[in-house]
Amino acid sequence: MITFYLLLGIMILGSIVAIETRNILSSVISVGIVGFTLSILFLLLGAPDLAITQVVVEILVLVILIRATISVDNTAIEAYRGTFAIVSSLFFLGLFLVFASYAFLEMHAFGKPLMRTSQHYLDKGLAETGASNIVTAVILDYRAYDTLGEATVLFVSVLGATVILRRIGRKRGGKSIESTGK
Amino acid sequence: MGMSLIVKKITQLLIGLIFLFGINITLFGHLSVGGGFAGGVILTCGFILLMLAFGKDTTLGKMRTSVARFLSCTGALVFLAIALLGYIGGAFFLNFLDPGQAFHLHSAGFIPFADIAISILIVSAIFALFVLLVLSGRFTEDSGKYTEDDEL
Amino acid sequence: MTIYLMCLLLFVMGLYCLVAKKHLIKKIIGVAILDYAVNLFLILIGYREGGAPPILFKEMNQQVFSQQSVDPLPQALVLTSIVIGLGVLIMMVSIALRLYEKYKTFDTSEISRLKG
Amino acid sequence: MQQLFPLFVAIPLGTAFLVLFFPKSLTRVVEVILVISKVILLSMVVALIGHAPFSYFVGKWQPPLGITLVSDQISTLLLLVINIVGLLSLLYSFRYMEMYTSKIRFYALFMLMVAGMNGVVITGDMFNLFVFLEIATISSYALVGFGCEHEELEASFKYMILGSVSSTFILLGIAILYCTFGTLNMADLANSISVNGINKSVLFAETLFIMGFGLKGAMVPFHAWLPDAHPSAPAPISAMLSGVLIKACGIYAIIRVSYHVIGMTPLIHIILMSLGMLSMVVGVLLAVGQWDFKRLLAYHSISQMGYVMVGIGLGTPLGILGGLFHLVNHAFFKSLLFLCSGAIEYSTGTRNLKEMGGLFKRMPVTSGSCSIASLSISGVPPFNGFWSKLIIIIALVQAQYYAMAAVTVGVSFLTLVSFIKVQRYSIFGDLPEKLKKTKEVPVLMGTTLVILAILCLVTGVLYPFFGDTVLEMARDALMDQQKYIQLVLHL
Repeated sequence: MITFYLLLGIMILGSIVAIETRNILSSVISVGIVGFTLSILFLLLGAPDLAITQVVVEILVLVILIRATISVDNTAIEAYRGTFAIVSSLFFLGLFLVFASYAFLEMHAFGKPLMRTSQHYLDKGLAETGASNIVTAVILDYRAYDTLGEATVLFVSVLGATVILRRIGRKRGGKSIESTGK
Repeated sequence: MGMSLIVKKITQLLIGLIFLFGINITLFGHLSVGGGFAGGVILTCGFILLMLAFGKDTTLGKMRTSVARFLSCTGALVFLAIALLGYIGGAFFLNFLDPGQAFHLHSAGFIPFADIAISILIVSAIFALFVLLVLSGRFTEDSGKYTEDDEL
Repeated sequence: MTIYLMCLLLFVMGLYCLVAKKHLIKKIIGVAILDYAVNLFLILIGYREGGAPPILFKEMNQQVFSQQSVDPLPQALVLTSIVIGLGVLIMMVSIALRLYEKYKTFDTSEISRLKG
Repeated sequence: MQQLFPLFVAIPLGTAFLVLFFPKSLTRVVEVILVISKVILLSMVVALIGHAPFSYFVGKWQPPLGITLVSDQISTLLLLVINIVGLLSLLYSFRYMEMYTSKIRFYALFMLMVAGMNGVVITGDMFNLFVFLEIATISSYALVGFGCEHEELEASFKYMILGSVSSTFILLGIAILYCTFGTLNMADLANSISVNGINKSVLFAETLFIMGFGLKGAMVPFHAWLPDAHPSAPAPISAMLSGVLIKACGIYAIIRVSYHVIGMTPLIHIILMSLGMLSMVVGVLLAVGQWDFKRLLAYHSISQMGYVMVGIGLGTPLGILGGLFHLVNHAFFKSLLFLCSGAIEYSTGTRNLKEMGGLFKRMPVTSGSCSIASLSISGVPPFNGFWSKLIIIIALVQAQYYAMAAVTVGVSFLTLVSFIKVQRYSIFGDLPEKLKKTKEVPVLMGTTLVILAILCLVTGVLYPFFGDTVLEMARDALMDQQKYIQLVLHL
């Protein structure tokens, strides 16, 4: 049990570094640390499927993010929001945590899930779908419609990214219609 | 074009294994750890490694972006077609094939086919995106000219 | 209970990053941290003591398996959520790169033609 | 019909994947395919009207196990609005989008957005709702930045950050509900909650949902993205976003979750009403000072969504009826207004009201429909906006919220002032020298404007003919939580 706390602590430390470092490249690498720690945590929490997906997705994310940062102007940005904005946002975030802790009091304890519907998947999943990996049975048979949506999300985002990255958006010599109104 | 000799040599040694691993993860998704998404992303990472090590031209010789564009739409359409084929059994997304014998590769009805379709979609879509994002020559000074053809 | 709160602390840190930082890549990182936190939370609520993965092998006993395995449903949800997160991140990076191309900076205080 | 229900998602998805195969030279063929698929969708919706409510089990998995699709009168109402506005925006975009490059990918993204919204509306499962919400919003991020100019990319990025935050809030809420009740099916959740009562974790989840869906629907404390994102998009997309997306992803999701899943308590009524009141007042106050036509319309969207939220949050039968009616009306007149602003931009090349004037002589069709829409939104009889606002105000008076009724009337007056300004500066007045050569928009664009204008008039005048079949049944379905549970679970 202590391992979970330890790994979660590493994740929190990694995110603090990622958020507060001035150099963007170090910040991106710290996010990588958080992601890989998350995948170890997934493995220990009994989710090897997710661990492997998280590792490969994290590699891809790191490659893309480093690509975005490495050849561009990498100077740190000094500008902060005003102190008042920071303090008030911290206040609201703290309030959020307090409410959350009240809500968590009524949820079941860690390590004892309710398993109201999912016990059926574990009991009958192999017999009903023929897949011995119950997670696959859930994502591609019981809830395959979700997976259709998920594949579509990826398709949409890649299509959207290619649309955004095209060089010329408008015809008519590419001049934009200024949004005026001052 | 590409990286140093050491990187190229190691990539040559590893790339087959990476592709095999990706295909294995995809095909055995219903039996052990993995599935279409993880396998697809592993295959994509293989292509990305190829591209980083050998440069754009070698990789695009293996998979052109127009092919990637075609394949990603095909993958998505195949998955949708699997969903619609469920109407043979009487409902959308019904697992219309026989579950088969447990723990065998050919089992679990349409699940392996859906995995393959997803894998194709992921590989081709992210590959095309990566070509566009990294080697289009607009954000870096290094290589290549960007044409309308290269878009997905 | 404590571990849930620690997980929410991660969530809140992601929100703080979005509110306080003015760098586009930092904002993307904030969204990534938010995603990590929610994914972890989903897996934590499905954890069962012992932590056996929900994958059957030939020699396993079905009864023992269904008494020990963790909840498979949150894992399916998180798998979907990871891929959605990847998609959103791809879009964000491409928009950020385009913005850099147009404005030659990642600083949001300089990217402010719109009045909000 | 019952068997074909999932096709509401499958047809637009399939069309979107299919059209990407076509090269640029076959754009005409693509347009024909798109129109055919949209017409099929619309006829399916029409066949659904009057059909008894039913639930559809995807893959024949019984409710708590698999995903359930639910067709009741509310989803039929939303499907009707989405597909009418979708078809007309699509027809409009054939000519309008010639200003932009890569039309085919635009059409694909458009169809994916429609698929996402249809999916949100027909689903009966919390996580499935989240997934389709993401499809709709991610394609809208791309469409907002479609022009690839400075402002558009900036608006898209801002929209995207806030949209991702709202998605994580929603997912966290779903996680908490799953943790507490062990199921994701909406009806099953509703059943568990009505048996166990609302405890603190459910309230926390509801707060997260209101924040998340409120961000998607641009309720006032969370509205910052809308006035940037909606004007930046191409005009048909602005019409879809303002006319449909904020309703399907914001308002519809809030009312479905609050009324059917969690169940209304006095506290939730007050929260929803105050959110609506705030949006109504702040939106209209910010709109009055605007000179950019589309930006002004975007602020009015916030304000009009406030009316819907007040009506829905009030919770009396009349209030809900007014809210739903205003939702439909707003879809028609706001999309018409955005399309008109797009038409004016197409012909004159400007969005600034100060540079326009006297367009009535040059563009009679556009100006006429724009006037009708302005009269509708400011609540002038006999157009549709008047009736729905009247119903909401009567409902407020009946429930003895006199101050709120007075504020509602005041906001309506300010809306009228704001649109008189629009009319004065764009349509009437003197024609500036620059715009002497302005021509009317192409026939197809003009036709869609006229159809929407006729719809604005018809929904107002002919209310007795469709009100009881569509709107009142939707209201009854919304108010009966037990019936919804019965529909899915067959207890």
